[in-house]
Amino acid sequence: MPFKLLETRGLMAFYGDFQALFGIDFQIEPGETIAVIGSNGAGKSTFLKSLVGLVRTKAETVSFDGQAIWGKPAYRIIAQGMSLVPEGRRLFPSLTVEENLSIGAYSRRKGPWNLDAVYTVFPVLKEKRILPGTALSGGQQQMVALGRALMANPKLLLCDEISLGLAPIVIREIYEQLERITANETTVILVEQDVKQAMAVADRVYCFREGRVVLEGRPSDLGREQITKAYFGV
Amino acid sequence: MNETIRVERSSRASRLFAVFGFLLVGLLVAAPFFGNRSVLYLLVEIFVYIALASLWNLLAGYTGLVSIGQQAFVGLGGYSLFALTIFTGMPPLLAVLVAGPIAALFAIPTGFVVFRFKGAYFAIGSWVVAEVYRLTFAQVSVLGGGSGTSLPVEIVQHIANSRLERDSVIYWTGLGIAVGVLTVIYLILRSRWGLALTAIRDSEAAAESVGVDNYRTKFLIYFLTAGATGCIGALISLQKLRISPDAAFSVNDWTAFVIFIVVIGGIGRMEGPLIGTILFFILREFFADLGSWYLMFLGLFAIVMMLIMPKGIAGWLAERFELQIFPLGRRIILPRDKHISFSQFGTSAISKKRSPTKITDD
Amino acid sequence: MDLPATLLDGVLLGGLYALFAAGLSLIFGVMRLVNIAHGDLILLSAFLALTVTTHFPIHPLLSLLLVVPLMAVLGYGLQRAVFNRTLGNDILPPLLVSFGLSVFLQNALLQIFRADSQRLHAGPLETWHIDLPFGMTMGALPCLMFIVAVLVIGGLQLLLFRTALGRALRAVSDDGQIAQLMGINNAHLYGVAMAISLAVVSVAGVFLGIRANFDPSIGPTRLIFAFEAIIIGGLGDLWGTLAGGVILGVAQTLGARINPGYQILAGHLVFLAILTVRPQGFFPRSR
Amino acid sequence: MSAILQLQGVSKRYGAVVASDNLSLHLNPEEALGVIGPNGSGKTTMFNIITGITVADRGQIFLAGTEITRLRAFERCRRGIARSFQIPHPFGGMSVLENLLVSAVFAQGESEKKVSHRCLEILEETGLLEKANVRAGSLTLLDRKRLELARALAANPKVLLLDEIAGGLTEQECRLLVEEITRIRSRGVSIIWIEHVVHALLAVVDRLVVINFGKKIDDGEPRTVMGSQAVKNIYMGPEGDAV
Repeated sequence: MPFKLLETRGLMAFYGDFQALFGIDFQIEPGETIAVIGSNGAGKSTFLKSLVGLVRTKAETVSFDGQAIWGKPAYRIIAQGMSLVPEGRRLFPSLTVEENLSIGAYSRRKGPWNLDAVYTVFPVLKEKRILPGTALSGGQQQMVALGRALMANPKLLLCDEISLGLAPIVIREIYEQLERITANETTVILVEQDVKQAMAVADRVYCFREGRVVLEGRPSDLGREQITKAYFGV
Repeated sequence: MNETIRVERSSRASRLFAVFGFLLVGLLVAAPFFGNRSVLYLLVEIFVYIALASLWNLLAGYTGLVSIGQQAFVGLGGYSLFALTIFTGMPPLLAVLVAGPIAALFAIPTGFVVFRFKGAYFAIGSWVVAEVYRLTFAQVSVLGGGSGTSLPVEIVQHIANSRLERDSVIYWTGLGIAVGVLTVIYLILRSRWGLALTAIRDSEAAAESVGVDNYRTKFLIYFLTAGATGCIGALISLQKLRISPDAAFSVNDWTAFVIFIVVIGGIGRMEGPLIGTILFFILREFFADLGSWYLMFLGLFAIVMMLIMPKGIAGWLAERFELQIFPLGRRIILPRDKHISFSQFGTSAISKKRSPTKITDD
Repeated sequence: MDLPATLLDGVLLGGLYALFAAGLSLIFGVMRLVNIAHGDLILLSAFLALTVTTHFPIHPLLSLLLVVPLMAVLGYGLQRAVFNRTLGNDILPPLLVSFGLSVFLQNALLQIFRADSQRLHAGPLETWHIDLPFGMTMGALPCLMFIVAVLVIGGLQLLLFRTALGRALRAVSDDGQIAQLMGINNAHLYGVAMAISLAVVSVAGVFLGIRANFDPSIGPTRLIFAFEAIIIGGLGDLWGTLAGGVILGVAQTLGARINPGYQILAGHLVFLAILTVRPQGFFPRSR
Repeated sequence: MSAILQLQGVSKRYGAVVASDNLSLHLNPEEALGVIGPNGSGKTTMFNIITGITVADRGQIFLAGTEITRLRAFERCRRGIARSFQIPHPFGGMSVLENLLVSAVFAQGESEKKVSHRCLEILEETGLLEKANVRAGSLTLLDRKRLELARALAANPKVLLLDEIAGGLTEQECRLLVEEITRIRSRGVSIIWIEHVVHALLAVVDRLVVINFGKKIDDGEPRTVMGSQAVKNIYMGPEGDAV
């Protein structure tokens, strides 16, 4: 059995007193890129937030890099090498672009990523580094959010709907950069509403519906008919 | 099918309490005939705090207006009574009632200022305005300035000739105001205005978009509460026969204790202030002579309650035992089975168990 | 009425009010917490300094070496044990808890130090005067207070905008949930913010103790001055808070010149006037 | 001015982000208008501007011929505009029935007795009757979305604004929702419906509008609009075969 960078069994998540996830079994090996697809409200974002400890969860096991992380606070899980690009980017308004990037490295994990490395991948950010984070266009803000997550030198990068609200050409550019980023053995979980885009980059696909995994497999093995049925449940 | 469904406003428990309530009030009315002077004085203090706590609960618990400045209207009411009786010779008991509208008039400019604040800033802003009133009345030498003044003897005589009669008249006024305030609040909360207030408290944006005029409703409640608080202030100063800026506008007596009472008793429920007041006076009777130790304990007790029991005793009782003295909610009574008509069944409410439905949320 | 001298006194007094306000402004900026016990904590530090200077024959300002760390540790403990539990979007829990704390502190101080007013003796510092052109003079103490206020606010600005800790504090203030994604331990950071706030409060407390008599009951009025300075100066902008303190100081000294009883009232009236004209004050938060 | 609701040149910016860009739109009496567009394209802002929660920088809004641009949110509601929030805003401390009563009493200016019967009917139509006494704060997300629709209906509106109420529904629940909205239309209510679940939308609406970056890109017969190139490249979704 190859080493699993991340494995969850029976993961359940709650918002207040109603349940959002109903027992998710998921695993990912180092270097793999997995796409999680599903319609609005299927529990995709909740899954990512559960992994980093931002949502109340119950589970049989949640192990990351060989250690149990269930119930740990977010800052401990982040320090262990997990990083999330949040839905809607959510840069810090009172911080400049460069400050938004540097705060990504707050947990000071060693690795290839620093300000210069991010500026080489996203050169446009270097010119705009003293501007407030939120004064940039949607696409540029997405680059900052991605760069900020990379600055933590994560073993596992979680991306939540990075194509949201962006023009198609910008989405293509972001995904090209993502491909270059994941070339050097970074493991990525990609939550994406845009199924075609997700299938193009993923080694494996999980389809969520109403808080459950309804389909899992390699993109090549799954027919479009099967995905649409899983996606809509009809 | 649904014509057979009845919207029920009161439950068996609340009807029971209503009967008990009437009996209690009847007993209280008779109190002066057998209670001694200090018992009457204590009972008036209890009426005062029940009314003040219920009014503050209406503001903060139901409308979301957390004010630390209601002592402004207690003071305004008190000074209105003194001014009316001394300068216009108005009979003191009438002055108590007239003091209310006067305090309410002051609430208009005050409200215009403090409503520019939101949330925690509204709390401190209202405190500053109360301080302005306190300092202003300290400069009014004709009403005793900083050290305050006493009610002239002839006015005191005007209440009633013998001391016992005076105590009884003040007692009945206090009882009347307390019962009146509770009744008016109950009627407000049971009316459409009760719906509007709790809607504003729960979500201002949603309330405005379903037709509630937030600003005017909040201002109206602020205005009415100020008036009622003014009446109580007048009663307090009449009972004490003395008034001074620091006593009339005291943040500790008329706001700190009131907030502790409402929060420990249970904020956002009409039962809260009642339970809180009774508990507060029990503590005071036993521990008050410990002086600052008692106040230290009260401060700590409020902190602990807020941390472990934010809904207060009334909230805990409501959740554990479904206890509701004041029937303010609306419940529908469903026929137990769809095809059997309702009339065959008594007031059996639908089962309370929460079915674990599946949901998705992104 | 000698206007220039009054204005000068007012400006220098404004330094003390800015010191009162800086601590409160910091924790409101970082975690939207309004600490009703802020004034009583200022007094606590004055009484701590009093205890230190009665046991050890040192100058009250020197006692800060002991009082500041003590208050910082108290601040961190208070935040972690009590206030962190009350944070959320409902304003009542933190308001009520700090209200309870205020009543507790006032009566604890009353129990220990009785109600009589006390004074921290700063020796010659209290009487030195500096001669200025046009025959005006300036007290050394008020001048020192103003300088320290500017240094403290300057230091806080440096901390907030030039250091990693400051960056983290601003991030937590902007978006507490996303700050956790950066690996920030919000509970710890809130503790640090309260520690810094109470450190600043202890400097204000000692100056308060040196400048005038104090007793356990004057806490709330200091809280109100701090609050007024913040609102006049505009939310969350520390230089604005300094300006707010100065405006309040000048208003009060002008009021006191007209009639001693009008001092605090004048401050309140100027505050209310400014508020009704410009709800967000002169220096709205830059963000 | 035959339209029941008219937006003319409505614009709104939040700093660098353009939420609404010279948007003009009309809704005819008893018409159902669908609105699609990617997330963050300014659809919900349009609803906030129509209902008065947000004030537009420029532009005017007319309801049945009279201008309502300067009216406050509660006045617009009382004139017959009701909306469901995309992110549900229940009155958490009150029961489901009481949530509806607030809307019915204040939007229509009627006494509680007169309207409570109608509220019960609406609860039954939207499948919430069993939960009428439940505290709204403890409802599941799906029930909260149902409550948004029910509360809007309780206002007995002329114009009903629906914001993504089909998201997360099963096929069966979707079909029930479509039936319910068709029933509402038959009672003469005009509807604007923002929705991602395109097949539910197409089963109801007469006209479809596409909005992206705050601009109206397309407005016409639903099938032709769905087939247009503009929609194709916005919706690089599952080849639109979900249609």
